[in-house]
Amino acid sequence: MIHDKKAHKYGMVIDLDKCTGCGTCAVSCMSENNVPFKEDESDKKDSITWMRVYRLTNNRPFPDTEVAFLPRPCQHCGGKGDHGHSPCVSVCPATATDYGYDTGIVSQIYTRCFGCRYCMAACPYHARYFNWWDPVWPEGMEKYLSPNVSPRMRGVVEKCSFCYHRYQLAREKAYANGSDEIPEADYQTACTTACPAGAIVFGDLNNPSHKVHQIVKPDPHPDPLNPDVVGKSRNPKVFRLLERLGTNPKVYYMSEREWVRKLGDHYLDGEWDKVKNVYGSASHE
Amino acid sequence: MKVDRRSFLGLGIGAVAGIAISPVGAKLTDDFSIWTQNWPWTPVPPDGEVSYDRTVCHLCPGACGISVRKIDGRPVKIEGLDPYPVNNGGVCLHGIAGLQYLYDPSRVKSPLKRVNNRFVPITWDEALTMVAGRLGELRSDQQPESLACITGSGQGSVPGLFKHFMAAFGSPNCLTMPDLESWLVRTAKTLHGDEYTLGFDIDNSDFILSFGAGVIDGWGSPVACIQAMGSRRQREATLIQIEPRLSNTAAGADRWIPINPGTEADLAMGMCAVLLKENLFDPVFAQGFTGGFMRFTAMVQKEYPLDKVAAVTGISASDIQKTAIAFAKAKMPVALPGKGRGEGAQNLKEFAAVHTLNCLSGNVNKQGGTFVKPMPKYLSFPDPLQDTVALKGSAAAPLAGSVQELVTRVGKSGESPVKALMVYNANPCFALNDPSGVRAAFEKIPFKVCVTSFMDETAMVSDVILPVSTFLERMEDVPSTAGLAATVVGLSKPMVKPVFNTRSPGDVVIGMARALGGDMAKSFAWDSYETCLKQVTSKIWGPLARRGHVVLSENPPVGSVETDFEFLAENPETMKPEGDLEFTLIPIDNFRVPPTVPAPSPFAIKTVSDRILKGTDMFVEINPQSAKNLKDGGFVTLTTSAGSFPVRVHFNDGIMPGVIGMVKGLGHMLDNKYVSGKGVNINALISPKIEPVSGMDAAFGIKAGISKA
Amino acid sequence: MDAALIPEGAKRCSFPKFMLGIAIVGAVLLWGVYAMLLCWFKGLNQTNMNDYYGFALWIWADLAVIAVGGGAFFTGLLKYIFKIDELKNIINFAVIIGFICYSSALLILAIDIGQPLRGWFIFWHANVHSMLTEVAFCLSCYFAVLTIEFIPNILENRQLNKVPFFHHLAHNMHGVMAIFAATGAFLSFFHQGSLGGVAGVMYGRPFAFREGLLIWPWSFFLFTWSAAAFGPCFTLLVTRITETVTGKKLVKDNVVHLLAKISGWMIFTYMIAKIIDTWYWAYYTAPGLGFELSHFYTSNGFYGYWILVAEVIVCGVIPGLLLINKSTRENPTFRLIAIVLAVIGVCINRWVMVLQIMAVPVMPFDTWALYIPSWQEVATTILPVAYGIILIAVAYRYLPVFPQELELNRLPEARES
Amino acid sequence: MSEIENKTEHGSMDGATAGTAGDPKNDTGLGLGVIFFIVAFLICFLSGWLLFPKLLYSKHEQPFNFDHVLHVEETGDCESCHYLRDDGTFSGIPKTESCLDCHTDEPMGDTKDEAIFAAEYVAKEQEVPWYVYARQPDCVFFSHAAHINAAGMDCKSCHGPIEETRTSRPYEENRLTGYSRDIWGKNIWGIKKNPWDRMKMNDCAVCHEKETGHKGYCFQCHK
Repeated sequence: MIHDKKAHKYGMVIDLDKCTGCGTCAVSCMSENNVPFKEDESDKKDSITWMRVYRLTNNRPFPDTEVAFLPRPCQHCGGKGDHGHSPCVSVCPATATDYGYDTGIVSQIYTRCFGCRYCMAACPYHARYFNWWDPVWPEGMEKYLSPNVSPRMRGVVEKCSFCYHRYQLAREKAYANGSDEIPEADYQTACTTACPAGAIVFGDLNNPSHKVHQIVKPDPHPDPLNPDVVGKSRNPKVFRLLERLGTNPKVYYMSEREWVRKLGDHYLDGEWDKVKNVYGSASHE
Repeated sequence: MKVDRRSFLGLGIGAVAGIAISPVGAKLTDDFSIWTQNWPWTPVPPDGEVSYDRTVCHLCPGACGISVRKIDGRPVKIEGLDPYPVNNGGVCLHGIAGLQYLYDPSRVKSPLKRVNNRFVPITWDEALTMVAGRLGELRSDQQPESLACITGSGQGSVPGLFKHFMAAFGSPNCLTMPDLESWLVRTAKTLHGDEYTLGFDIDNSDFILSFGAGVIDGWGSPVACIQAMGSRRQREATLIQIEPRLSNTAAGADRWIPINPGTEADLAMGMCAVLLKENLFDPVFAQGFTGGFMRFTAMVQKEYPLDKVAAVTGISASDIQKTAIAFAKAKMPVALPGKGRGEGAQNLKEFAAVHTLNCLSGNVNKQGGTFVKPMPKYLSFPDPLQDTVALKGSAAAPLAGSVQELVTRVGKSGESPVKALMVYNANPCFALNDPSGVRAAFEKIPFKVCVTSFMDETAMVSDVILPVSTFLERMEDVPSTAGLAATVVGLSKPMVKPVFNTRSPGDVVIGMARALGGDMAKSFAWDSYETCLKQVTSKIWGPLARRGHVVLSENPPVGSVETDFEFLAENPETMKPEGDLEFTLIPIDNFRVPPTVPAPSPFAIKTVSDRILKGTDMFVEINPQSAKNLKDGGFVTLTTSAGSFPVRVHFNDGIMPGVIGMVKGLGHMLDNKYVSGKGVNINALISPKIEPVSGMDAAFGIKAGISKA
Repeated sequence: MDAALIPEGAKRCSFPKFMLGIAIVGAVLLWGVYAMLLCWFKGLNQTNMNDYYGFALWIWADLAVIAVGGGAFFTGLLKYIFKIDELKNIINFAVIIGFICYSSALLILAIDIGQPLRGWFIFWHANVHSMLTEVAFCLSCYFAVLTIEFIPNILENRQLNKVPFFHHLAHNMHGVMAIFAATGAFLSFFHQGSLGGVAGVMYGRPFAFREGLLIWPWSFFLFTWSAAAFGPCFTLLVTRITETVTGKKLVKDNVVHLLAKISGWMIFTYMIAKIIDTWYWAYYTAPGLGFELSHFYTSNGFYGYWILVAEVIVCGVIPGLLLINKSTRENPTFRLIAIVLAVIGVCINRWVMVLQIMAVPVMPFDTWALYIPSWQEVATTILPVAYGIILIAVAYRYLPVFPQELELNRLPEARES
Repeated sequence: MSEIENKTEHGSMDGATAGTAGDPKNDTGLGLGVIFFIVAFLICFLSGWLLFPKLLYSKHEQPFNFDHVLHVEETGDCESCHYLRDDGTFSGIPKTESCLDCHTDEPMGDTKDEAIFAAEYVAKEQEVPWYVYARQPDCVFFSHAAHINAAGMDCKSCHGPIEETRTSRPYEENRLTGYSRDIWGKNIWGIKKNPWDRMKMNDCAVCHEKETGHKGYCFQCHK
């Protein structure tokens, strides 16, 4: 069933001009996915936040300073050439994470993971988090835990799953309705539905009727300048994080502000001016 | 026969061989692997049937509709309710974290009384009897007016019950904490007379001139505001943000105009002067201008000439002129008062001056404009039965016009004029400026009852704590206030049975009144709060219970409103930060840190940036240009006339040189390790300063010094 | 007291003196064991690792001990396959050092993983695409090979050798050792390489990423090469230390010179390859991804160009040249300097290929992440050193590790160690 | 070979003879060794097969017997009690409330089991703490809808002929893992005669591979 159907490719586009940095996506994610918390969460390098909101600045002095916020879930990389060899998946020694070719979603199986953390080393987005502690909820608070996501134990890696359990439930619902199609509205991640600014759009990048496809207009052809890169956006305002590495994330970002778009990747002196108006890959064939 | 080495060898090999071809090895290997995958201390949440239930969030004045996902009746997730007239599916982090408040470690689990500085659990009957005994003494001593009451918000049937209680008891001293709504009501009262409040239709406005209002930083009804801002670009509406610091709102605005802290009122007056000079005010709306308009016009022209305002505010004269003209020429302009969240210490002059801009623009009671709307009147309490004691007490002059004034008065007096105090849904010992002064004043009050869900700073200094259910455990009407164009009354319903031995606050008030007996009990003849709620909301109860919410005054007020300029024409003094130190310390309202009640949830604290809080260290923002010999991240001592605290500096280019910004709402001291002891409460660094014309604390910021620790 | 166990004719220090030494080192070992137990029972929160430093001191220690333990496979390769017979005089010791290094590496790995009881999933549910899987398999197999190589030496203990079975076993094992040496060399080529591959395949980390041949990044080959080059230096260094501690000459100079010469040429050729690799990476690979070289070596408080110079020039090219040149190679002081520099060099290389990778910010708005290990990490890293010293001491005392010992110390000795 | 080794080769010959086999006097030793071997082998072999499974699993009786035959006769099918909810999730074992569609706190029949149900659970408004034979661990997401609706499978394929049972067999729990014995299977060697005999991950994978051509990705069945 997986192969004889057209595969989905779930992805996201986040409008950084709408994002207010309020943090609702992060909390919605924690609440949805049974993410624990501990006494001190101010060390952001050991604080599990599947969805983390970064603060970007244009580094100009007062009063020309500008600020933007960038929410960063797992990028669900397709890997070089979008063949499914994500940086993290290919390195996991115990097959505790895999690339779902039917959805494009990168999994993480807590009961399989034994905590070598190679995937974390391989991920340039710091989207993967390690359970340095056993999660402990204050007395009684474990009553709010959701049965749809299994709580983790100490010593394993976890990360954003694009709320895969919502896909599972949407699929069950579709089956119960005798359908094979999952309507766009039936599978939305917790951050998407929570965002009060409506900055996040989620859906199937392969499905032209989905809003995310319409915004991103992913180019199916490899970038002629860098054949590892597939699925560049044909929308001039849309970019991906560290696109040049060839990780092929399925999370796209959108901004009217040039300095924000430029902060999505590294450019040598002068390179940005050459590429800033080049978008998609077919456009300069 | 001799048992030798070889026999043992045989024994050993036999045993190994026997085990080897039995299933023990394979099975134990597999089981061992499974054993290491399921540790007994990792919780396994029980599965079950999914259901969704709707209610209303009361964590802030926003009053969003929320949907609670339950598994076999057990709430597991809060989401935004769609459709709902306030938030249309949106929700904020605090609402989502609402479930954490249910099981918060600092919840009060049963009624408590203080014995030798420790709290001892008592039964509800004991607690109510004790409260009634102490309060009854005041009435039998013929001084019911010495009971004071502080509530968080003034709206809704529960604050209504407290007012009802105070009236029946015979005390005029019922005060509310200074939230945005209370400022708006005061502003409306000053300019338009009693029984009005203000609302802003930022959803439809095409030009929003914000005098520091953190439209996406928690001002007003936060989710509704963020949604309005989310659609702003599509609507091509302009947002101009005037404040000393590049807040998130400023960062998202079309233009950020930095202004010297504390001079917003002067700027608004200056802009009024520009509009009046250029004749850019709406003549039709001006027909409603009554007292003092001419005097006001003359005064602003004289006292607020452009160059003077430019010098005071630090904004160039041309910017002021251009902005004022752009505002006046916009189709649907709105000027927003209320710095940050718009609550706490603000000042009436600024609110009035900013709202005067709205009045001059004439975009009042129109779509995309400012609404001068009558106070919601959906509640109808029966008149309280007042005996002679009550009548006499009620007639006494109120002790103060604001909570801060009351605290100051008690603090200064030898023997407290307040003999007993009830606090509900408020945490003045944390949220007011100079909290240690507030605590000292409270210590003078012989008897304090705290009606609260959490053991917060105010509960800790109380004599009796009456624990109330959280918003997810109780039924209550929740009117949206917070500057929305239309008032929405939502009905919150219990999503789960009370987790602890708590009661709904309405039942607590009724219980207290009944325990007092006599006419007090007769004034509270309801058998429960639910009956009371149905009766007092009888005008809207039907649709409220059926739909879960009612939108009041679907038809907004139309036409000109009488506007009185007397107050501003007197040119009251602008409330500037006090002191003569080098820097100005201003509070920052950060969306992720709720400012007052309840304290932040563990999730909310988790999202706080490490440039605000690191471990227990508090950061303050400072512009690197004025940092001199300080190091980014270094430890410093921050000193004001009110106190001195060790903090760390965070270099932020987005704050005016000379200004120090500090996030408000941290530094709680609660029995909750996830929240407590983190950072510094900025209020402890600010001494209150009463604005004479309003009686309110107007100390938004204060002069401060900073030195290497 | 334990005279019956000491190889015949060999002089050893008195038993109490020996035990005193063991006790001192043993105390350090126990400290390490305590830290290890803390990590196992309380979890990895005992370390200063974090989500930016998933790999840290331990992985460096792993890579470093395996690199310096490379002397075992390379010496074995030279002795048994290339039939350089002089090396039989140092091969026992090389094997012991290798055994210590590899057992330490496995122990550190067992501490380093979050769920140690599930560690075997790496074999059970292996992902063949992962370099770490290759490492785990080859490492374990090679450790088995090293154990097999070590056994004959153990069986040569005076008492054990009296048992005819052990005697014959030892004899026969020596006979087939070439097969194991070949297997070991083969396995080592792979796991040394895959340890290099661990970093090289991380194409999300431009500081680590290297192009390569088929599935193997260049770092794969560089790691194998460097282990072969620097491993013998470590063998020589430990031999030298053992000689100093025991006060005896244990290996003849010609053997030392030979191994030093081979090592010197290996280092020299490795450095050429390394310089080409670094140059290619700095001028093509990284800029192709938008990174200036300066991105990796500036704007932080620790990692500067100095580390590149230290690794490549001071601790790479210089020891290589010192060991190639006959006069400096045969001068004990210069040789010692070269050997020490070389060992430091390979350790710096492994440090850079683990910790600097973690430190370099990749997202343009991210910042450098520096890290200081916790005492538990330091203690568990010193633990293998203490264990190694004890094992060498015991082996030296009771086993005929150095075949030339008796010959070199035949004269009526005045000294005692 | 080292010189030391060469030396010891000569010195140890006398010791070697003692253990050499072939001394006819020691024949009984061999016989005894064989007997010891056989005895040890049998003990271990039999305990491995017979005693070990007994020790490994603890038995729990269900709160009371449930007669599936009777209920199927009354309701006609499985789905009346074990159904897919509207949202596609599976209802599992009915709650007491659902039983009250037919039952009351007065027993309908005269079995002891129904009396227990009525008195202990219906009257006291309690849920019956059934042991679930087919319970998968928390990390597993199993979609009944996918198997029933999409793949058209019947209950029996995985659960066996449960509708033919008149009594509830004891629930056996693995002392080490806490899993139901049904997961590994009744057969201690793990041999499968029927498709429902074992329900480990590999059994899912084998069937998926056969039916869909692919074992499935992790997240298809894990959460």
